[in-house]
Amino acid sequence: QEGAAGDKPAAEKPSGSKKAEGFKVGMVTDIGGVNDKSFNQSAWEGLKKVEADTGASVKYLQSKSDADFIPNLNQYIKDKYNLTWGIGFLMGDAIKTVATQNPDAKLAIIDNVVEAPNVESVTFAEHEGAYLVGVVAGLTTKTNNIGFVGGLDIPVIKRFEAGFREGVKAVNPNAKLTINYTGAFDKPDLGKAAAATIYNDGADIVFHAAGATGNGVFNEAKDRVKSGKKVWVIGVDKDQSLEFGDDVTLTSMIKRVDQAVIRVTTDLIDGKFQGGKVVTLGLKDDGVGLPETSTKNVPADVLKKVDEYKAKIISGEIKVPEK
Amino acid sequence: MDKLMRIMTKDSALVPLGAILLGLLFGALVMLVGGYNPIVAYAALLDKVFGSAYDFGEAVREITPLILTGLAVAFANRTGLFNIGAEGQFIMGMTGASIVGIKFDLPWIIHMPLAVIAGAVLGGLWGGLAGYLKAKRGVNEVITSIMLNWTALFLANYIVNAFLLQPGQQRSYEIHESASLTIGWLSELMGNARVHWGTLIALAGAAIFYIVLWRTRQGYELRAVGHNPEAARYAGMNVNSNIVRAMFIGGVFAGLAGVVDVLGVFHYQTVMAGSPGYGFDGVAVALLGGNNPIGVVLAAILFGSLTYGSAGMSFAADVPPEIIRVVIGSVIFFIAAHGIVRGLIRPLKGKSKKEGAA
Amino acid sequence: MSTPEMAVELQGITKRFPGITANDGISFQLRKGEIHALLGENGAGKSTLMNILFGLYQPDEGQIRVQGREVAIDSPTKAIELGIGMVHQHFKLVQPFTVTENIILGSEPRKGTSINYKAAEEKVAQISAQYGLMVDPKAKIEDISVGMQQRVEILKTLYRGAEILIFDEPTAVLTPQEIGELMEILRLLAREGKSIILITHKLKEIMAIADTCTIIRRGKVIDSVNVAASSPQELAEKMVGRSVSFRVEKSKAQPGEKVLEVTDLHALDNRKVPALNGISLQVRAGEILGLAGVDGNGQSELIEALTGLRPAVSGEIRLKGQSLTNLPPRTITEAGVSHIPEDRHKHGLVLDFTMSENMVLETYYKPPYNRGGFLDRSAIDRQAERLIRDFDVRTPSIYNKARSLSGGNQQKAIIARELDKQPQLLIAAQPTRGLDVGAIEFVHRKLIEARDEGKAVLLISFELDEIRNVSDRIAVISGGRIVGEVDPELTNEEELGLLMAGSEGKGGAHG
Amino acid sequence: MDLLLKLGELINITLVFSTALIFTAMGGIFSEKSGVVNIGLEGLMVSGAFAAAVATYTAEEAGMGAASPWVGLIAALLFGVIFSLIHAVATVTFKADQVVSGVVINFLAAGLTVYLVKIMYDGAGQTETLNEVFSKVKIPFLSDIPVIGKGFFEAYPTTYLAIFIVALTYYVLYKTPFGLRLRSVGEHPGAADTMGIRVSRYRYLGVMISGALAGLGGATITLTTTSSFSHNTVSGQGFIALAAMIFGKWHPLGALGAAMFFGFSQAIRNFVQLFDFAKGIPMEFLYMLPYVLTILVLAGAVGRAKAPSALGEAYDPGKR
Ligand SMILES: Nc1ncnc2c1ncn2[C@@H]1O[C@H](COP(=O)(O)OP(=O)(O)OP(=O)(O)O)[C@@H](O)[C@H]1O
Ligand SMILES: Nc1ncnc2c1ncn2[C@@H]1O[C@H](COP(=O)(O)OP(=O)(O)OP(=O)(O)O)[C@@H](O)[C@H]1O
Ligand SMILES: [Mg+2]
Ligand SMILES: [Mg+2]
Repeated sequence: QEGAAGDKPAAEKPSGSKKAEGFKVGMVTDIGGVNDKSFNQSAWEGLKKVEADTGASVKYLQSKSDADFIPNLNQYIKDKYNLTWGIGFLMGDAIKTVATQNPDAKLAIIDNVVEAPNVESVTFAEHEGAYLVGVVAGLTTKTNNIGFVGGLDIPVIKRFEAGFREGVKAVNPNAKLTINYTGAFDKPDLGKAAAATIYNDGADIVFHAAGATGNGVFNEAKDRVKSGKKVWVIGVDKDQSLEFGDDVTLTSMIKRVDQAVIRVTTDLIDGKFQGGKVVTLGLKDDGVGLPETSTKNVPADVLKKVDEYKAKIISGEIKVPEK
Repeated sequence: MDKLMRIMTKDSALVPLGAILLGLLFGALVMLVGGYNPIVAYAALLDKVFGSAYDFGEAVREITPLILTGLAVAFANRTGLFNIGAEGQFIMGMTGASIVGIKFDLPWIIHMPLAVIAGAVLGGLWGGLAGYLKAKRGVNEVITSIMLNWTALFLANYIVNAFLLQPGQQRSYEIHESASLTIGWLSELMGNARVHWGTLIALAGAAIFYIVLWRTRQGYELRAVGHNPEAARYAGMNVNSNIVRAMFIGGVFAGLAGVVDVLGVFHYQTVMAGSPGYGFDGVAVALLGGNNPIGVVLAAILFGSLTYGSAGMSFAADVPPEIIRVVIGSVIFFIAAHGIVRGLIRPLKGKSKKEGAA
Repeated sequence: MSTPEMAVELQGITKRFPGITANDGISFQLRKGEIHALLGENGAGKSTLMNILFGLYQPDEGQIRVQGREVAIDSPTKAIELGIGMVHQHFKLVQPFTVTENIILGSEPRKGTSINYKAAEEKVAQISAQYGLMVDPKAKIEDISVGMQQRVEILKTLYRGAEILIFDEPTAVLTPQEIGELMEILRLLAREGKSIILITHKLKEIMAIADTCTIIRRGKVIDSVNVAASSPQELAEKMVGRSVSFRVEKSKAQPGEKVLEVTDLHALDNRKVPALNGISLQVRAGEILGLAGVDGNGQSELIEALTGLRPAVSGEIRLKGQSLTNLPPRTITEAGVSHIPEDRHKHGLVLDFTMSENMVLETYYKPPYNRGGFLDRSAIDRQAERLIRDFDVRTPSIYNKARSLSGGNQQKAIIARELDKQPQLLIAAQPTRGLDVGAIEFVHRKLIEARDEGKAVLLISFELDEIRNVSDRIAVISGGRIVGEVDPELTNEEELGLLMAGSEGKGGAHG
Repeated sequence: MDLLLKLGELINITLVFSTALIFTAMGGIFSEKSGVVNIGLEGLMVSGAFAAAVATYTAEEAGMGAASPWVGLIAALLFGVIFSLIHAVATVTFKADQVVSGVVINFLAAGLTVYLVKIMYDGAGQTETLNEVFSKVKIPFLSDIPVIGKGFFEAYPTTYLAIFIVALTYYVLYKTPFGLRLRSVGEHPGAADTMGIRVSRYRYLGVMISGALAGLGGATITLTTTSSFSHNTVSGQGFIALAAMIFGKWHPLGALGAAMFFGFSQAIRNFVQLFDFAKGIPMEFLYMLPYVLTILVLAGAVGRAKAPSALGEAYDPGKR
């Protein structure tokens, strides 16, 4: 299912053309770096693809603190970059400030909505995707006990939690769901401890939406699998089975940040930048969803159910709450 | 004033200069090992700091809280205490300023000072708490400060979440304009750099540091307690209350750093995932500045410029900005182990003029 | 040159410190089996010389021969290998360690990789029996008396098989009884063939025990004499270079009203053990009460209780009828008590303050020095200049740190500050500790002047000569009690010594 | 019964959190018992965590399989020692202020490791994720004991190693000549010197052992919890270990207890979230718990900690 959405913007163009030579695209991440194995990495991979496909030059700056956001963004503005990305919810205020101060500059942000004529905002309907992995979890659990590990308690992550909760409830109303917020996106040790506690409590599936903190969830699961217990993790943002292996990754709630970055950036190159607009990518845009590798661990009948629910959500028959 | 000069030149200025030079050289060496061109990198760093009015203003913004946290650590050091808690005091300072800045709506002539004072006092109390636990319960201030740093982080997050949160955001509402420390006209002149009155507060802080410690009765007591608590007791001073006061004043400085960050830079307070780090950097600044106010200001300028400039290095020369920590670390190393620097300076000096280095 | 019967020969030893030549071409010979005294004023260079022999300092010039062989002693390790042991002026003991641990440190008997404590304790017991140095091998240093600690120091050297023993002012901290016992031990050691160097300021001890006495003045050897053929007067004259009188000039006291009255005072020491067990004493205006006693019998606690630095458990302290019991130090100071503390570095001065700042340590908060919370620097400096001039404190300027002054000048500065407060009561604790003869005379004169101005003076000292020469009355403290009062004119050393050892003394000497 | 079961699990997680702290606190003891303040424990842990990640990954790539984390452990130990030498040279040889030097260690470690990671892994801010890390080992039979078994006998090899190190630390410090000498140097270097003990040598050793153990502490985090190294892998645990050492009054058993206490209060924070009543407690208060608990315990605990007498002082034979 991802493949279909995945190729659209990039594949239609003759790849390798240098039509965007001299075009400069920059991105600023918050404190997590570009290889966090999930969110930021996905964004950066998107930009790298744009570079490979169009010859545009791309660059990123990692912030050392909140105070760095604005100067980092301004660095690109000053260097006359054609487009500057702010990656992540936390960059919202900085993008807003810089956009207002530099009305001629073009900016874009992921995961947050910035109201400014020169900013394109991209958000995802995480709750829709999370609903589907909730369905998977609800149908797969043997112990009727499921966990969720969140990073920061922020709206984006709340959407993950809400969708997941509803998905589980839809197919398995009796399942116990433990919610744990670690308070950080970059602390695998906290993720590990949270997962350990939840697994100890009898859960056999944990869904994480915690960036690098989630790596700890995988580590804990691996530990248990090695010692012969069958537990699963549901990954986030990317197909995390590729990083952490099929023996622990049940499936992932993919968030096509890379596609969003590619789409908006190529639009700009093509002169179709939609400043002031908010693009929300949901199930129907294939902005969120399950990876194809899911077939390895998720039984076909469960995947069938997933497809059913997917159709219902797209059709509007089911409305997934955001909170 | 001559007194001030004596404090300044107590250790010949050559040692810090030599240490800075050696630190930069060591950084260059590490860059060479990593396959980078240090000359290009340092040029990019300088360009980032002095290249435009905007960047200069932002560098000043980076320097300002470092002056204050440096003073916070130095002040405690002068009184025989190790204030590793500037981090938490900083956060409490932010919180105090945020509460008053957001929850009150007053004419600026009252509002702004009130917000500043609220943050300063909250930072002071946070420091004073560590002092109190040391004085009254004999708990080592280093442990309590470390624990209070974490406590402050989560307490501040709680306060923001529970009372100040802008719905849908990961931060508080913005403070009222009347509490802002931003210098609008100057900021405009400097390409919207976030310059603010807090820099003046920091410099005034350095002056007050000097006056309090060396010109007042209170400072006399604090220093006496710092150098020799037994003699202070003999002289009729209340050692315990001076410990609390010293930590309180240190906390006020660190709190002010947090205040200016909120009122001058962000105008809101985020729910923080981790500590901002100004407090820990303050330890380095204080040590680099020899615990004296002018030294602290100079050290903060060095430290802040290097830190701010490092982004330019990584932008223009692709050098990982972490290299700057290595540079700063080695500068401090050479200042601490001044024997090495002296050993290197002596032959150079011997040539120009004969002078017995003590 | 070298003869086999020489244990140590020093030849032309010179040691310079910044600004001073501590040892200036010193030559010195220690025969095997002799007790050789080293005599000289404060700062003459005795400790320096011995520290060189023990490898702690390196000489700038000169040679050392031990048992006839020329050696370079670059560390205490080397000295110990050569059979040299040293009992230092300030004990070098690790307080929280046991006696055994202190003795075996550095050459521990082993069993596998562990220390063989059993063997160690047996060996310690055996050596202490052999030399009559009874100690409890398992006791912690911090729990035993000073006399005991000294035995541990001696045992340390014997344990390492030292043949040459150096004692740097070993008797300064002992009771007369303990001194007697130490003398016996030294004699025994000499009979066993050990060669001993003894540094002491007490001529009587030299006369009693030493075979030879080498006199050092300002880093140079003045003479080396056969003690049996000499006299205390001769030794003293050689030491200071002029004839000395051993007595202080003073008129008869004119005691007035009662100034200090202490009744049944009880207090605890730092370990919460009773240190004062009902002290009662009185000091009148115009008299000096000397408090004699061995270190550790409650003197420090008494001084601290009197000055508000230590709480009294019970009892009463009155100054001219006004109760001072358990009042804060500042109130007591303001009531008219001045205090020359026994440890000038710990209490008397802030070493990193300038002399000027130190001169107002107890008055900085009052006008004219404090004006509305701000210090008036020029007023402070004027005061400092005045005191330093009047009391002849030698310092390059009032802006020098107290640390840079010599001990005698630091002491003079403290005395100046304390007397300038015009107290009703002056508590002078060990006021001449570590001072040279000239400075001691000066301090004694100042104490007597204060008395003659009608002040009450309480003098606490371990030096019996000082107590006897300066006091108008002598009270003896032992085991936290006043065990007797004597007239300095009528008493003698034996009587004082017996009182000081007191039936309830700490019993250090008797193990 | 159910609660008892949970207790076992709580202990189990406590040990996971405590292990790194135990190693590092033991390291701190060696350094500070020799008279050298070591506020650089944080940096030493960082260097160990880094070395472990790099070495394990390299070993993994070289096909060393399950032996890889052990290679990482040894590398961490060595790297910790090398880093600690900076502290030793500065404080012992050049008599630099010990706190300042510790801060230097923290700066250098934080900067250098991430810098090296970026150079070695194409600009990545973290090392590759390790596959070969430690997994929990059940001790046969013992792990079958109810509660206790789950609590204590199903742990990472590093945890067992840490407990062994505590015993070893106790033995070395209090039973061997080396320990006696090391402690004497921290209590009274002048006395030690006159007994023929090379003060500098023992202080160097004390600091180097602290480097080795803090290195192991850092490695523990990499090899049991994070499986990779990045700038915040250690994030303050060195300071917590320092606190544990002081809290434990510089005694190995005391520090063990304090480290376990910190681990426990970390574990309890997750544990509480399992219960319904916790839903009413703001999350931040749970996060705060470990630290507030520590302060309360410290403030309530009687008796002040007594540091080694000569702690923080450079030894100068000419000075008394
Ligand atoms: N480490 C040092 N640094 C500088 N000067 C020193 C040092 N040790 C001793 N001196 C100086 O050397 C001189 C000799 O000191 P020394 O300690 O040998 O005297 P002493 O004869 O033992 O005196 P006392 O009778 O007081 O013990 C003194 O004037 C002192 O100032
Ligand atoms: N390191 C030093 N630097 C400078 N002067 C010193 C040093 N050590 C000792 N002195 C000086 O040397 C003199 C004699 O030294 P010594 O160590 O014998 O002390 P002291 O004053 O005799 O005290 P005590 O006899 O109680 O030990 C003192 O005046 C002291 O100030
Ligand atoms: Mg001497
Ligand atoms: Mg002396």
